[in-house]
Amino acid sequence: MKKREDISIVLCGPAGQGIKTAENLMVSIFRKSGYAVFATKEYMSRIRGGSNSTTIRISSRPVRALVDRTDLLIPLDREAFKHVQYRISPATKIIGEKETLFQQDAQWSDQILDVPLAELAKETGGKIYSNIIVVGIIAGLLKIKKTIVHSCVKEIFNAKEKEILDKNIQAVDRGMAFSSHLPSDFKIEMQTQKDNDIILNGGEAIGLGAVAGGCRFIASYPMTPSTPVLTFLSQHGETFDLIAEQAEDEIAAVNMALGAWYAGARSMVTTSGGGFALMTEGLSLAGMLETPIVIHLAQRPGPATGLPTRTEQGDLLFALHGGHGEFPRIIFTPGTLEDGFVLTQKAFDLADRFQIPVFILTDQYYIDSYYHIPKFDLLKIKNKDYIVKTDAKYKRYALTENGISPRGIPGYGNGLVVVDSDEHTEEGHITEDLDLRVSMVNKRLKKMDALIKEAVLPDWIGPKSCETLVICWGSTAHIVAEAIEKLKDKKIALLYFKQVYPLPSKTMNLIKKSKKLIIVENNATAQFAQILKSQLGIDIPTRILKYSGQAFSVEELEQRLKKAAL
Amino acid sequence: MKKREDISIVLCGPAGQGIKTAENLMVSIFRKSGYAVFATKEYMSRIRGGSNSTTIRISSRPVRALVDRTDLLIPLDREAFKHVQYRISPATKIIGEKETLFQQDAQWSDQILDVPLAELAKETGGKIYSNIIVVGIIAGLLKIKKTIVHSCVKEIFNAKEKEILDKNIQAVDRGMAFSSHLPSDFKIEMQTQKDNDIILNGGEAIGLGAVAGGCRFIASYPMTPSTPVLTFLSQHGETFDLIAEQAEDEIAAVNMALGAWYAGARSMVTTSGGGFALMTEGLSLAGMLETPIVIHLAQRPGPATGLPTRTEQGDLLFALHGGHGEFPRIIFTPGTLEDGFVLTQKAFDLADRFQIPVFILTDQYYIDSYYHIPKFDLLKIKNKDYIVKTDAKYKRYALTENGISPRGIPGYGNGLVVVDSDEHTEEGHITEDLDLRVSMVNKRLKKMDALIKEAVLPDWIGPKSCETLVICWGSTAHIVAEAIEKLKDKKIALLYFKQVYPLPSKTMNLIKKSKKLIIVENNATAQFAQILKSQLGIDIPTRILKYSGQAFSVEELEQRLKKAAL
Amino acid sequence: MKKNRYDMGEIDIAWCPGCGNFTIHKVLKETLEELEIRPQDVVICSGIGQAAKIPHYMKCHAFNGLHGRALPPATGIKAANPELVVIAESGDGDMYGEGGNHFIHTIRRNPNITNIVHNNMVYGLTKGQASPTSQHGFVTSVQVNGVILEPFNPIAVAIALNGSFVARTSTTEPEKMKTILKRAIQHSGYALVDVFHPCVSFNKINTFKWFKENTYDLEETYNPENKFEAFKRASETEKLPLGIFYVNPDRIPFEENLTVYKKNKKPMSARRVELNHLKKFINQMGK
Amino acid sequence: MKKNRYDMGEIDIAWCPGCGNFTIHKVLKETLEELEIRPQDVVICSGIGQAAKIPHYMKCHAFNGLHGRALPPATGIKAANPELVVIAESGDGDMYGEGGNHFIHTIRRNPNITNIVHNNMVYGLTKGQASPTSQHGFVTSVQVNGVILEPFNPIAVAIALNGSFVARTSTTEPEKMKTILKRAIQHSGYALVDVFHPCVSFNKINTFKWFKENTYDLEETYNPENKFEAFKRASETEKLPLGIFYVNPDRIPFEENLTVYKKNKKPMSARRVELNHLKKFINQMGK
Ligand SMILES: Cc1ncc(C[n+]2csc(CCOP(=O)(O)OP(=O)(O)O)c2C)c(N)n1
Ligand SMILES: Cc1ncc(C[n+]2csc(CCOP(=O)(O)OP(=O)(O)O)c2C)c(N)n1
Ligand code: SF4
Ligand code: SF4
Ligand SMILES: [Mg+2]
Ligand SMILES: [Mg+2]
Repeated sequence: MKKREDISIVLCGPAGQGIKTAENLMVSIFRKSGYAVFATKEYMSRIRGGSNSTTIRISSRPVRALVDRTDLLIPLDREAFKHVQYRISPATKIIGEKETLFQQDAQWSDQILDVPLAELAKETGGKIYSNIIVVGIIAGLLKIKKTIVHSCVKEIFNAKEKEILDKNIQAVDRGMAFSSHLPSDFKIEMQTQKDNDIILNGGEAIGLGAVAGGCRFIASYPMTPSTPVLTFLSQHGETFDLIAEQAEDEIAAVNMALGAWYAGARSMVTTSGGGFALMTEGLSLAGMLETPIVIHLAQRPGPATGLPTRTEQGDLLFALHGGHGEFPRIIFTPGTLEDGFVLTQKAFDLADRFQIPVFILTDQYYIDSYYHIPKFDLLKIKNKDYIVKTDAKYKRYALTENGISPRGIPGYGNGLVVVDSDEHTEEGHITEDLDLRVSMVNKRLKKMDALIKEAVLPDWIGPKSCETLVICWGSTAHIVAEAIEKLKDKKIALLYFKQVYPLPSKTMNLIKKSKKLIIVENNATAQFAQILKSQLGIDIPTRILKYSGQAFSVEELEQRLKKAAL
Repeated sequence: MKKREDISIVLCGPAGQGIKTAENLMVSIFRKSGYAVFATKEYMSRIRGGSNSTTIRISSRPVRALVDRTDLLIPLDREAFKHVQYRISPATKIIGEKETLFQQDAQWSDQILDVPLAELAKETGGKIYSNIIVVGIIAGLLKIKKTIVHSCVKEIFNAKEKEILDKNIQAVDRGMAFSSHLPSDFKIEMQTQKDNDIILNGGEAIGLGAVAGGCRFIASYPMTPSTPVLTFLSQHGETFDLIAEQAEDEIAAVNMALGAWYAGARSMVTTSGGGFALMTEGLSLAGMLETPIVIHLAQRPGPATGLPTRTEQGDLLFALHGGHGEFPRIIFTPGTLEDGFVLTQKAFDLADRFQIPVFILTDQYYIDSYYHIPKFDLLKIKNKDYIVKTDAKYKRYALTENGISPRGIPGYGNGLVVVDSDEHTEEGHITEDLDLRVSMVNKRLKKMDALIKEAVLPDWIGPKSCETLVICWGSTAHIVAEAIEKLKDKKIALLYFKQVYPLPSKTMNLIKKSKKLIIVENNATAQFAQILKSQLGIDIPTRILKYSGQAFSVEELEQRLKKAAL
Repeated sequence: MKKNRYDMGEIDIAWCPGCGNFTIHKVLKETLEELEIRPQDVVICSGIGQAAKIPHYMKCHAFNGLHGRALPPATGIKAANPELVVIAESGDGDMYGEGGNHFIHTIRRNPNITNIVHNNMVYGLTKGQASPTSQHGFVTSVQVNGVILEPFNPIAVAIALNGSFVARTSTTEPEKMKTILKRAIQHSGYALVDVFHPCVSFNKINTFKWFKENTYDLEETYNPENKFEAFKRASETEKLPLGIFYVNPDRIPFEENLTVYKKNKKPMSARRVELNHLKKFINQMGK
Repeated sequence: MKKNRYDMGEIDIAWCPGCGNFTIHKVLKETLEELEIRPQDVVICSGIGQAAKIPHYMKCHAFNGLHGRALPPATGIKAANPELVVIAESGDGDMYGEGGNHFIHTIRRNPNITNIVHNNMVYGLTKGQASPTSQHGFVTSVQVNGVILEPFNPIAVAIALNGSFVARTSTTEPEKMKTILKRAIQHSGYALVDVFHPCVSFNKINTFKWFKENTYDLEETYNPENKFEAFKRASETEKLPLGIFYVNPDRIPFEENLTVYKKNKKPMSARRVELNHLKKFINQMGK
């Protein structure tokens, strides 16, 4: 078999059967071997059973998007097989126990590589080793060095008892040994390349960005898929000098975070759908107090509980219009891990500078996908201190030209810092002076001018000029980019928005050059298209939408773009 | 003095000094005398002190909008005088104790009618009678029959001790007697006309509409200016066979109401800004459960606590996009009392028929303004029963052509009624079948087609064809209408939207005929203009906005329209 | 085994093998069947969590609402139709954490519902963070140095609020659980049943064995009408008593206090708008 | 009178003449002054309501947030800067109604703050609806046939939750109030001070006279470290005791439990991001 550029491996089985461990192990083996790696998972809202799957792509050059194409499929049970069946093509090789998994599926029989998994596992010490044996088989197929495999197994199981580690080494060896018996067309060879990258997922990118942004306090309430950011910061709170507090509910979380910002500690909350709904009163409070806040909102399919562990871009307009009354905000929508890091850091900076709420809007696909990227360039990070030392005459809401009143904090200077959710005087005290009301509204809304100036431009990817411009935002970025690349059509370009509100003033110029516009969104009502229309009057009737709870795949998008671009 | 068509009386003083009583008494005296009456108030967020004012217009023909013009001004203290000073024109007559109230204001001295109010009150029995004496003076000026005045005083004070009633009769008599000494140019004569109308305010119009719509349950948490609807339904709960429950918070309120609807009792909540924010998770739940709900959202200036007792139209986009995920809704924005009644009744009907949330969006100005209107025509009301009797095969979410699944309730029929906030099967059980997910999203959103068809058309007021079309929604309707009428310009018409979402499909046709469009909104960011742009692509650069916490006045609008129409 | 009308037959249950939820599920179905309550008369309201999935595994009416919000719809349902048997059921995080405000105020309101709380001292569905009832020092992915908040004592709080029926049971003794559930459902007014159960996936401290060893039954002679004694027993932490701690004989159920039901027992759900009342009212306004 | 640094001078106070809020306001200012705490070191967090306007009438830092949400920002502030004296102050509706969930969980969390609740047994600012502490039968524009919910007993609940300091006082005895406020502010950990006060505009039942007649002081010999005795006294309804009901000697304040403050006392608000820690971490990820 000839060398391949890009292989996609799908591992599928019930929750609680070690898929996650196998995924971690494979990713670390592939990385150590010098492959470029991308991994993403889709899973059910349950702890054990059901059918979850992980897709791992390995390649000689960076891969960062979900594909349907499945080169190697490893279903751990019959349910799992049915679950991912739709991804099988004639080129897919399937590894598993023919008898138990596939007997009725004569259709695929010549693609199946029969592995007596149960027996191999039994020999090792029980069913729980199946996942590691599978990893061994794959490592064997890819001709990965045993030393690498062993060192990765050690890394993962080292903390456990020696016996457990030994068993897992045995398991992986057994798998590798077995793969040597395999018919040769299952063998795969691919170029590897050494790099100095780090591998991480979306949750970690946001978490690290928060650290870089000087986050000192996070208060949140667990909610899938937003929890990883809370977990990450909890786990490294000591290292990074921050407090992570699980609040009694989301209302407490957002109000605690506002208290912390008020007192001088940069803070954030991380939440999803319903949790964010509960925070909207606090969001409005931030608007009125002009106390900064950073909100990480990881979207999942709604309404209500919806599909808690799946993905969607359904809360954009809610993030934009959430909270009663009128006040400015910023919404970042990172689509790459680099952007997740950079924009989260920037969110803290802008929140502090403009004293407004800043959103990082992600989704389950973004949070749970990982790949490797060059180490973040920390030299580029500037953390300015916007807090002023107060004196006895200090006025928290001093009326200024640009709407920004210098922000003091209690305990730094001799002044008093009074913030108020009522309409207030410059000193922060409750007022019913209606002329002052008008000045205060103007002051708050005035910031919009600067926010528009500061807005992050969308990335233009592809030919400088094009006939068809595809527009996307957030987590779909890599998928759309790869799909367009595959189309190999010089007349199609991509505009990926990483800030959706406010829109940079150049947006119109960028968009109006193209004859045809196509929008791609992971929702049912084309919410960003609605924003483009209400903000810029741009109409995009050609919409590629998906709202099944899954991310787009590259192939699917390729097809749909081809059709749409006609 | 010649007969006048329309008189505006402004009574102003600290909270807790009987302005409300004086207002009630005057309104009932004027009504009994056959005048057309309009009254509205603006007040501070405190129980005693400060400066509140009531504007009462009386006329020979219906008046229904706030004017700045002040024909008679009665300030109860110096603060009050300063508070409304901006409304004084050379034609304004001011009644009060010259020495204590106005000494420094030589400017107005020849407009002031000096009344020894303190002395008169003291003679009657104390300061607390000042308000009633004032009513007597005004009644005298208007030459109202003593029998009418007495019968109204009796109506209001009858429940109290006989002594109190007598004192108040004395007070009003003293006022009337005093007014006979007044220089004649303060006397006013106006035509009266008998009618069979009822007089009520916005809160009562919504409350009565709810009763007409079959409301059986209201759960709410007090919040100005939405509370009057709760109070009204509490007070008449026994008469109208309904339960009014004060919940521990707004989250409980909306979830209780959903429970009641689920079990077969039509229900509503009434709330404002921050309370609504807390309900948005429940709103999304309604969207997913397809359990109907009627939400009365009475707007007030935000963000956060803002100006709790004042008015604004600042929550439109929040009502439209509140709640995570995607689901249909209707937003009614009554601007007249008739519409408040009719649309609230309709809200219950449509909520039940389409199994969706329906909003009644009002504001403080709407809720607290009253005038008289012909008795509601109850014959027009059709309350259809949409509930089906279930059998053993009943499926709550049966997939149907139009997206509406027949709604059963527990205890009526043999079927089981299962509703679920997760994505669900037709039976209502939790599912992760992603094809079914797509069908369920489609089913929910499918209802939009019918909602658009059913949408209530805006009222076109003025010439059939026009050059300038003024667009407004909600509580500003009467004010804009009167201002335009005053302009006496045959080329200006008004389009008043009482349903702002979804927009009826004819909207575009109605709007595109005019050369120039002007939008009038009681907010800072022209939220309805944003909807018109995002829904229909219509751009309205000419915006008349007000966000001081006050309603527009007819005169102010007249000026601003004149300028804008140029 | 006798046929149980609440059985769903062959369905996929999303709980982990060995989880205490199965025991509660089984006992609840038996309880309802033995009380001869028709599935058509039962509504289970739940929130979100592993425990809160229970209505999907039983053949009766269900309102599976939002996380933390099982009690308000239960109250609304009972008000709309007092003839229904209403059970509000969820996990400890749902009921005492997110839903804590409804917990305390529903006890005050006292609708005639049964509130079953699956208390595994952990957030199961979201993978093992501390819940309000997690014990001091319990280590999780968020509470990395162990829980520092005081554990929530639902029994003591319910007693402090003059709760009308306050009980705790455990999956370690299914038969006693059944007796308590029966009493709770038959009780007129709000009845709290806190049920200890092990979470085999995320709580390695409070296991079946732990519950066995750290609980004991209130003695037969125990008198549940003595509030102070109840509070004392509820405050024990050495070993945790199981049983009916407190029954308040003075509380009247919410629905019975409602004016609309004072003279007329017909459920609100069966009443329709009477436009003639409205007409009369409007005519009076116009007089 | 001695000059008080917390005085605002001539300002317009929005409370009704005769309202108990004035007494609490006066006593609180004196308390802080007598404790020799600088206004620059005090933050008052409040919610929304008549009581919650108090920070506008005092010269110190203030965070006047949302209705029901005084405690969470107070916790956030204290965590960000433990050197500040943080007071969370609001009305009974705010703290026990809308904010009930924060009330119970803040007691569990135990930040070193003082929680003063102006308890007038009514919603003042919204014009007289029942609050959680309104008594049975209290008639209002919404509770037209009188309150039917069981009154909320904050003292008993706080004790049931092992609150670290639980007290009640009344505007009928300002000097004793001051003593209690001093103890509460000096107490290390969460301290609840429920303060009875008459609302002259909307509560015609629980007047100054009523509070005088229906309260009494806990005796001098009363021992506030006995939880069961405290609960008993808290449960009294005939006459309502005033004083410090319960002090729990075992609770450690929230901030002291936080890892970041274990070795380093510098407030979070004064610490800045150390990019070299981040760099090291990232380098480790890449190994
Ligand atoms: C508003 C909101 N916040 C958070 C969540 C996420 N969530 C779902 S279940 C759960 C906790 C479950 O714990 P518990 O109630 O104890 O139930 P268990 O799974 O342990 O049975 C959380 C936090 C949610 N669904 N909604
Ligand atoms: C979310 C929300 N709901 C409701 C309100 C309206 N509201 C303001 S103050 C108040 C009650 C005040 O009662 P209490 O806390 O007892 O204070 P008091 O006025 O009696 O001092 C209410 C319901 C609000 N501001 N925000
Ligand atoms: S996670 Fe825990 S509580 Fe949930 S089903 Fe599994 S064992 Fe039971
Ligand atoms: S309404 Fe009541 S609590 Fe509020 S200031 Fe007036 S008297 Fe005091
Ligand atoms: Mg739990
Ligand atoms: Mg109060």
